[in-house]
Amino acid sequence: MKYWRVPLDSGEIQITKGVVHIIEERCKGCGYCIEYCPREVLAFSNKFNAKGYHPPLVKTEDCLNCHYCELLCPEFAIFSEAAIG
Amino acid sequence: MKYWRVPLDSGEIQITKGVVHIIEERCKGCGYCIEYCPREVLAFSNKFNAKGYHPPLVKTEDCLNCHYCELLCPEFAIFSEAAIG
Amino acid sequence: MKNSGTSPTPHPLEELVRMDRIPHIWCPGCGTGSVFTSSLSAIKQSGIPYNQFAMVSGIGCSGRGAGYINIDSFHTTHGRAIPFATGIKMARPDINVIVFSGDGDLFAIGGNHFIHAARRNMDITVICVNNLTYGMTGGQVAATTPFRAKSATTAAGNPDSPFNLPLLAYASGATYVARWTMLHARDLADAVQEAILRKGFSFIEVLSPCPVNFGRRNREKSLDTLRNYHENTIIKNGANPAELDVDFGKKVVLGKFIDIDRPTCDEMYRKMYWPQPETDEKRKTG
Amino acid sequence: MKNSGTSPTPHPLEELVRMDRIPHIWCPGCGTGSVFTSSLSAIKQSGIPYNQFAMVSGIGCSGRGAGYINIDSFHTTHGRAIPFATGIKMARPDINVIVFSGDGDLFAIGGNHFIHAARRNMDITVICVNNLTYGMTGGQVAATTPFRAKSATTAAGNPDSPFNLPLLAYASGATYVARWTMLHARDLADAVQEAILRKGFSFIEVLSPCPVNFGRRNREKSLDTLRNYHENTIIKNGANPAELDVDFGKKVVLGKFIDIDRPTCDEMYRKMYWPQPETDEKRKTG
Amino acid sequence: MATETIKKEVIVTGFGGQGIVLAGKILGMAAALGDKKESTLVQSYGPESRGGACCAQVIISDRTIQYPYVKTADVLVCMSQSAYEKYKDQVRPEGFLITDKDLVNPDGRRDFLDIPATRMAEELGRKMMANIIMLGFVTAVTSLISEKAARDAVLSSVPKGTEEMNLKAFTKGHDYGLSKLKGREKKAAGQTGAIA
Amino acid sequence: MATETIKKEVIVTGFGGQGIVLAGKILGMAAALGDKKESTLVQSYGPESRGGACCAQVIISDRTIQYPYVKTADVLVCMSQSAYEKYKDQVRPEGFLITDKDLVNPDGRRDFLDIPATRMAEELGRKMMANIIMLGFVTAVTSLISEKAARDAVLSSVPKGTEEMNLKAFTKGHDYGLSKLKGREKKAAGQTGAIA
Amino acid sequence: MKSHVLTGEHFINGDEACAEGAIAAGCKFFGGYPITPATEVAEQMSVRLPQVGGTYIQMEDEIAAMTSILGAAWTGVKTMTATSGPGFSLMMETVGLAVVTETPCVVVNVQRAGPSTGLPTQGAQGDMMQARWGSHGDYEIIALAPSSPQEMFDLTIAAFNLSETYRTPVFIMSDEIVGHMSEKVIIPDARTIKTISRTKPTGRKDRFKPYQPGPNGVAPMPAIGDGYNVHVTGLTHDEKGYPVMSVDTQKEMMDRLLGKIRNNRDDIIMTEEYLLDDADIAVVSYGVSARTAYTAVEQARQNGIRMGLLRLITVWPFPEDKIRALSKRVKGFITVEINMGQISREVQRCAGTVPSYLAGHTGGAVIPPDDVLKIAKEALA
Amino acid sequence: MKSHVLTGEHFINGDEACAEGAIAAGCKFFGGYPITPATEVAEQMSVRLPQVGGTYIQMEDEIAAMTSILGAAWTGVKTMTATSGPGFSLMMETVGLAVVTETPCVVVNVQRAGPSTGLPTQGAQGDMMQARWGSHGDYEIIALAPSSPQEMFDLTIAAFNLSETYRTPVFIMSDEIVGHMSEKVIIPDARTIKTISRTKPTGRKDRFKPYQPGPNGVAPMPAIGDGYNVHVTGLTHDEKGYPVMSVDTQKEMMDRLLGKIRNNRDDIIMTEEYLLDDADIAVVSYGVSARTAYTAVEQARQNGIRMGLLRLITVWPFPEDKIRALSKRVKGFITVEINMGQISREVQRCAGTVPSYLAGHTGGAVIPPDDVLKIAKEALA
Ligand SMILES: Cc1ncc(C[n+]2csc(CCOP(=O)(O)OP(=O)(O)O)c2C)c(N)n1
Ligand SMILES: Cc1ncc(C[n+]2csc(CCOP(=O)(O)OP(=O)(O)O)c2C)c(N)n1
Ligand code: SF4
Ligand code: SF4
Ligand code: SF4
Ligand code: SF4
Ligand code: SF4
Ligand code: SF4
Ligand SMILES: [Mg+2]
Ligand SMILES: [Mg+2]
Repeated sequence: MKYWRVPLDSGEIQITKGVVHIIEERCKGCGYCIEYCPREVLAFSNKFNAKGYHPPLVKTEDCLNCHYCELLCPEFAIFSEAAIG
Repeated sequence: MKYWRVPLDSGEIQITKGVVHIIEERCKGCGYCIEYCPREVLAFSNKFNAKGYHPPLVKTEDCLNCHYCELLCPEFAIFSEAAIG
Repeated sequence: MKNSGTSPTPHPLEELVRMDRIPHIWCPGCGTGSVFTSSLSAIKQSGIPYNQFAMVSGIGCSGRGAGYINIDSFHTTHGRAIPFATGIKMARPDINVIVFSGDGDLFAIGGNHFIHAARRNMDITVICVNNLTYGMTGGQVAATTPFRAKSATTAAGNPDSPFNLPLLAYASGATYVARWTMLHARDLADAVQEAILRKGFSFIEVLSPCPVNFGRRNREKSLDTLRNYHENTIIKNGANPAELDVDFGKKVVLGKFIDIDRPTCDEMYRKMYWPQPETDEKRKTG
Repeated sequence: MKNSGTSPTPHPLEELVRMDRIPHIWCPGCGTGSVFTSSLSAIKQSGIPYNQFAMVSGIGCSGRGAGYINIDSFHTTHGRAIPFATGIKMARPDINVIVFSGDGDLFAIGGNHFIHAARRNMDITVICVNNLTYGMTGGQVAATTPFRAKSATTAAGNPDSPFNLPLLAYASGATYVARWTMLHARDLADAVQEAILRKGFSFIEVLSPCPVNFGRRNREKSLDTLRNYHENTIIKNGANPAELDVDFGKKVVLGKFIDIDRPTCDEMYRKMYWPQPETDEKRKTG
Repeated sequence: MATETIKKEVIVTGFGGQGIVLAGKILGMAAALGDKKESTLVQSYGPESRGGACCAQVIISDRTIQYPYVKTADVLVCMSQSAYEKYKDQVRPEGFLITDKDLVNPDGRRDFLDIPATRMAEELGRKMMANIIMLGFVTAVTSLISEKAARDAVLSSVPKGTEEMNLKAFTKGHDYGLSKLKGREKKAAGQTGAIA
Repeated sequence: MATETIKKEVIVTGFGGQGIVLAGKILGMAAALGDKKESTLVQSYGPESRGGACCAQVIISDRTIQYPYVKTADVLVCMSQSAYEKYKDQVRPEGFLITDKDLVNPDGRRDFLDIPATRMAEELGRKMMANIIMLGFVTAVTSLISEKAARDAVLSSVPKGTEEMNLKAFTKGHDYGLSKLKGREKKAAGQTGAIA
Repeated sequence: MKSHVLTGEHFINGDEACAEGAIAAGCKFFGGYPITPATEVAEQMSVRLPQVGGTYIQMEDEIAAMTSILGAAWTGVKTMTATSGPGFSLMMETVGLAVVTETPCVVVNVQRAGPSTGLPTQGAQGDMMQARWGSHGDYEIIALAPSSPQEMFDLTIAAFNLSETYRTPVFIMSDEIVGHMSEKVIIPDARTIKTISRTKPTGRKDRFKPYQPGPNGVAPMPAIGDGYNVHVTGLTHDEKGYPVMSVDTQKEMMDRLLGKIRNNRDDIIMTEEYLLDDADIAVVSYGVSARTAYTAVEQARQNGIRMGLLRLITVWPFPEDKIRALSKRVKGFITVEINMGQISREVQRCAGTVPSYLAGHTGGAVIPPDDVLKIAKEALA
Repeated sequence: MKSHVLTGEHFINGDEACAEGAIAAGCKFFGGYPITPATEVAEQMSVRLPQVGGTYIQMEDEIAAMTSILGAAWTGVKTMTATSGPGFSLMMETVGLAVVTETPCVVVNVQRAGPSTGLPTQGAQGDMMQARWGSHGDYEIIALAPSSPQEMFDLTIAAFNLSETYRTPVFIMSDEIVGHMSEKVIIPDARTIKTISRTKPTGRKDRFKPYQPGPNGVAPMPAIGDGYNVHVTGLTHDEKGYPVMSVDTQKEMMDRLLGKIRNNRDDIIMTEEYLLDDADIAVVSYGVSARTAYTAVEQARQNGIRMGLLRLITVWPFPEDKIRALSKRVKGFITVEINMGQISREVQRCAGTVPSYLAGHTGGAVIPPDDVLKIAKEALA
């Protein structure tokens, strides 16, 4: 179920290696990026940001730079880039 | 073409003999009753009513009391009744 | 001697007409009077006591309808006949509420109320006199004016396309949708009667000539318009609502298109909000 | 060490966002921000210079959209985004006008403007954040609230049925009609881009959670809603608009339903009313 | 009449649909643009597009006209019986009453001039040009406006394509007026033809 | 304090979504209905449903309250840092500042009483009951309202079905307050426990 | 039948109290459209009306909401809607219809700071002149201004009673502060609440004229279904209700419409006075601002300034005579209101040469009592 | 490029003259909705606009018409709509948006007798106070009242110029009589017609603030597409145009909005005086009624009564100072207007203890000069 987006996008999105950036202070902790990352790259962190939410942390290096979290995040708090190298 | 309504109504409306009444002062001379009477019972008269229109006159005794003129007339100026006898 | 041209008995609909207001304001050849007559005839035929009706109109030539019927009748503001009718219906579900108004009133300024009442399946009967224009203000372009037709504000022709009203009604949730012309006087009367007697939001579009402010600009005398109604229409009950554009170039489709059952707004409200039987009692005394 | 959680480069959409207004007012878990992000992404991808866009919103949580995009943007009155957009489009046909607003704004108070703009095939893109309620005022029943759903003004459930928005859009004359959920972020972005790049009235309904004022009353956390979007939807491009009721009991149909060609309002107006070539010149200086 | 300012007040009245306001407009226009006088036209009408009462009031003066309504007219033109009934007392004793012969039946309490304008228009096949015929007549029998001014005003007021027909109608009315005047002159030599 | 009328002014403030207004409402209700005093509650909030600044102002008095706003409070309750920053100067020198221990970091320029209300609520599994815990605390450490009045007001203000849980939350806060007071009393014997 | 009036003491906000007042007054129909800060009136009515056999319907916009209550009113029931500035603006055309068709109904405006969308969650009193002049054409209107939740309850009942007595829409001009302020509200025993219902006609149905006034200038009003076959129109109409497009009929109709309010001013106008007898400065205020004014008067008296308060409970029709009478003995008027000068203009109009000051501001908060004091000091300096 | 101004002498009615004035002023967009007696403005614009490269669009209602002209105005063009009472009422919410967003546009109200549907084909001046107060919240508005078709032309140009100068909606408060009255209208050579267009910003785009006022209190206004990335909202906003929900921002914004009108009264207010210098009675009038007033003054003078006329060309902002000054030397004011007392109340407000009379009625026809004379005689008796 977690992977439901993959088949849809896999045709269009080149499987690359990515790095995901989190702008923690913007996060409101909805968990959407965590829940719907096709690679389960993300998890809630324990820390609180100033607004009192737990921003996600990057738990694996599997990010494929699909930008899905970037599009889904309601807060402009996360985005991915191609990994250099 | 004048008879176009007959087939539609003939199933429902019993063919009876009717007498058509014209309330001349109400008429605005649109000619609808004249044009669409299935039996061509009506015609424009020469006289003017007070509003300056020519109300219809009854030119034949073929009225079949179909009430169509009664429904069509925008002025409540014409209606039919069953002929007595 | 021919049958007499003068009338010994009153016109059979006089009991339903405020005779002290006749002659009405409608022009010679205006179809509104015909639509009105068919509607009165349906009310009469329905057999329902007249004090169980209310007629509501907006503003426009057709909107004057409420001013001539001799029942409780309301000539409201431009476009607002339907919310007024909604207030009546929801406060007194036993009253048969008929909205009689024009295309401009119901679908230009009043379009939103129409689609919402249809969505709720408000149990009212809406009769729209569609003369393809704003008659009363002198024939400006309306939401029903045919593409390229002339009007007082589209001297070079209407650049926009009109609504397909039955489709709009259907898409909004209307449970009874029909279209006739004023020439189809008996079908129209039957449709109005059927609409009155059934439950739910019923919409009847009636094509009707405005010789003075539409016909004149489009080189159509009223009898020409009626000929169109006769020759260039076709009756197709149950026709696909998507195929009901008014285009006399092709045939204009008439008939009853939609007639479905769905709980009405007042029914559902009572069911969900008045669980106690006592409230029905209360309402009556309220 | 894992990839850094802090950001060395700015978020790629920042150029399109009034960053000095962030954080926005949307609640945690509100889908509006997601719809907004997908829309911005489409604008960026379209390749059209940003000063050839205008965004117009009405009033509501979603209506705040215009306040966050860093292009010419207009936060108007409740329900009136479309006529405002119409004014822009007809006066400056070269501007890409995007309406970003809520279901209450566009279809309750604003319903009439919607159907008329669709009828005219006004060349604008309408993105409706449909959260099934009036979020901003605290979750009252809307014209999109499912039958029997709870709201702040229907404690015992909604007695009315909601609109089928794609059907309504189609019936009104829209030439592009699609539905996605905010979870279908990429399809949504693609649809918005397609709508921007094509001519004509384009309507995109986007289902989106309002966990605070709709979800809470209907025992649905935002992740529950997203699960629904995932599990209980089905993509059927070209589906019959009549079969698009939003009912998560059955599957909710997503996709592009309508994509047809018809001259737009501004095209037809210029064609019929500006026969002289010089007028085009004049307009530019005007 | 010898006031400091020359001021003529006209009421044209009939049914909606008869072109009453247009007749008034042409009158006022002729005075203002052709004869270079001051003139005002005000109108009153009901909600009906056809058949309701309709009235145009024209004032022609050689100085600025402030109050634009006519209390008692110098010339009253009636194109329907009901209009006649309503306005018949709003004409000065020394003023003139002009009627459509077939549509108005004056009570005979005062002198009047009539023309079967509607019938003449029907004969022309243009019932709606009765107003222009009437205008020609009024131009001929009164000194309200000059003929040239009237013709120019007709030309610039009627729909494109109908100019010729309208001028013809005007001429018909005008001729009728001239011959009527002649008849009158014969009857009452010494009275000037121009009546207002 | 020895004015003729006893009047207590309270500000409760935090984020939208924390139940600030409900806390204020229970306070006011307890005073008015339970303790039979006069009380007013006014609120201020922004357009955001969640996360915006939110403030409830309660006045409790033994005579009619006209002007319902609080200039300087006898008791200031802060449930967010930003609220604290905004209102910290609106409390009387002799008044009391009460904070949520985890959410507010006072600048130390004055004495204050704190309770980890949000954390305690999370422990209860009901984060949104932090306000009720805070209310219990406030009831215990101040003389604003009686405990019975407070409990009754909680009961009639919270959604059906959640009464018990809310009372439990109240008790938690109240107990915490009592023990806190005890601790204080020990520290500064001679000061009365009821602080406002 | 058990009473549905919630007799007892409540700690509720003004909006809720307003809804309870409506229920107590016998309101049976509410056409709503949500808007901050009036939404709670609708929400409360949506819960309460079904309990009393009434109907809540949420319409598609404020125009529809306002229109629906007129339709419902003609079925014989008491009806109401509630809104704030933007919605109030939208209702104005229909308000005119209500006035002209003499349809009783109650419209609540819980004012927020405008113009336009303004400050939706913050209070003001900026729609006071709009209440009087917002619809096109001449008319008289009744508007009440509650100063507390208790008055939201009491004056809602009064509004219904006035509305039924005079067959006219009545406005309750509240504000966000009173609407959202909670205080103790005492709801009396249902039997002690005085409610008035419109007079129904009694004579022959065929001769009945729905606009033929009774002794107080108001015509009895039949309900749909009673068999009177009324015709009701927004056009100028005669006593029969028939449209007559004439200046004379217009005058008759307007004289009746204006007269029924103007000639009953004494019955309609409610004011409250506080320490006015010896006052040098008369403070005029209403709604939440009257609470500021009251406080200012107390403070002024403590400062030795002879200030008194005229609180307008009825704002429209404006109590001109009271101001005229006061202008004979005070040295100055200060109107306290959360706007840039609305009712203060009316005070000025009636004050002759006595100076009239405004203690106001652009909205979003109450006027502090100090502002009033400062003006008073300047005025007397 | 050939001018599209119809230079020359015309015999046209007020509505048509208004449309020609709009064309001469450079109007390029008209959002319309038909209503008697304003329809001819729309009809004429529908013909004329395409000839000048402009756009006529008939919207689905007046709210849409009014809103569309705001959208169009932000593209940099001059825009207009025209309506009468019922439509004017419907436009009121959007008028507030125009005021607050400082969007220039011209709104014509050809008044008919209200309230409600009233007498649609008969004139009145019953919407004068509505023009000032019809939208919720505080604001200032500019309203001009033409007395003749020539002024319908001239003042329409003036309205556009004021609207562009002050970035504010301007009302032309005409009436059915002037709208439907035909008279000679002289349209001058296009080059001699003074037209003003809004100031465009010039500085750095990234630092631009769309509500930062220039020297006359008005901010330059960019057009959509100019690259300024403006944000425009009906919420209370700062100079950047960003919503800020605070009392202080509200005050700043409102002070700017009210100030730009109040501080430029001398530029905005146009009046005309006739025989006022030695007058015992000052007649105050505007629009068609000023023609009555003028006639009455002449008749009064013939009767030995020293009466003079103050004609308000600008009705709003109201020329308070003129009335105050006059009140020092006249024995009475008579306001002539086709309503039951609207501008007369303003006169009364500024007249101190000088009596202020109304020569008015309920609408449907002009006021006869005799009425004014009668009042004057009584006043001086
Ligand atoms: C709010 C408002 N706007 C405009 C008008 C003017 N008006 C009166 S009738 C009408 C159009 C009526 O058109 P329709 O409903 O089609 O009726 P018809 O006259 O064609 O029968 C309009 C625009 C009005 N009375 N009120
Ligand atoms: C004329 C008017 N009526 C009512 C309101 C109050 N209001 C503000 S937002 C809103 C509903 C918004 O609903 P929707 O468009 O669905 O947006 P959401 O908040 O759900 O995103 C309402 C009714 C208003 N601002 N103006
Ligand atoms: S871009 Fe985001 S969603 Fe995609 S794999 Fe990387 S972290 Fe997951
Ligand atoms: S989607 Fe955005 S806001 Fe939500 S948890 Fe992820 S980073 Fe935070
Ligand atoms: S009833 Fe009328 S239509 Fe029918 S046959 Fe007789 S005259 Fe003709
Ligand atoms: S249909 Fe009626 S109005 Fe028309 S001609 Fe016949 S009788 Fe006269
Ligand atoms: S104008 Fe047209 S719609 Fe109106 S009455 Fe005349 S013909 Fe009928
Ligand atoms: S109230 Fe609902 S729609 Fe509004 S921001 Fe919050 S979650 Fe989103
Ligand atoms: Mg029509
Ligand atoms: Mg929504």
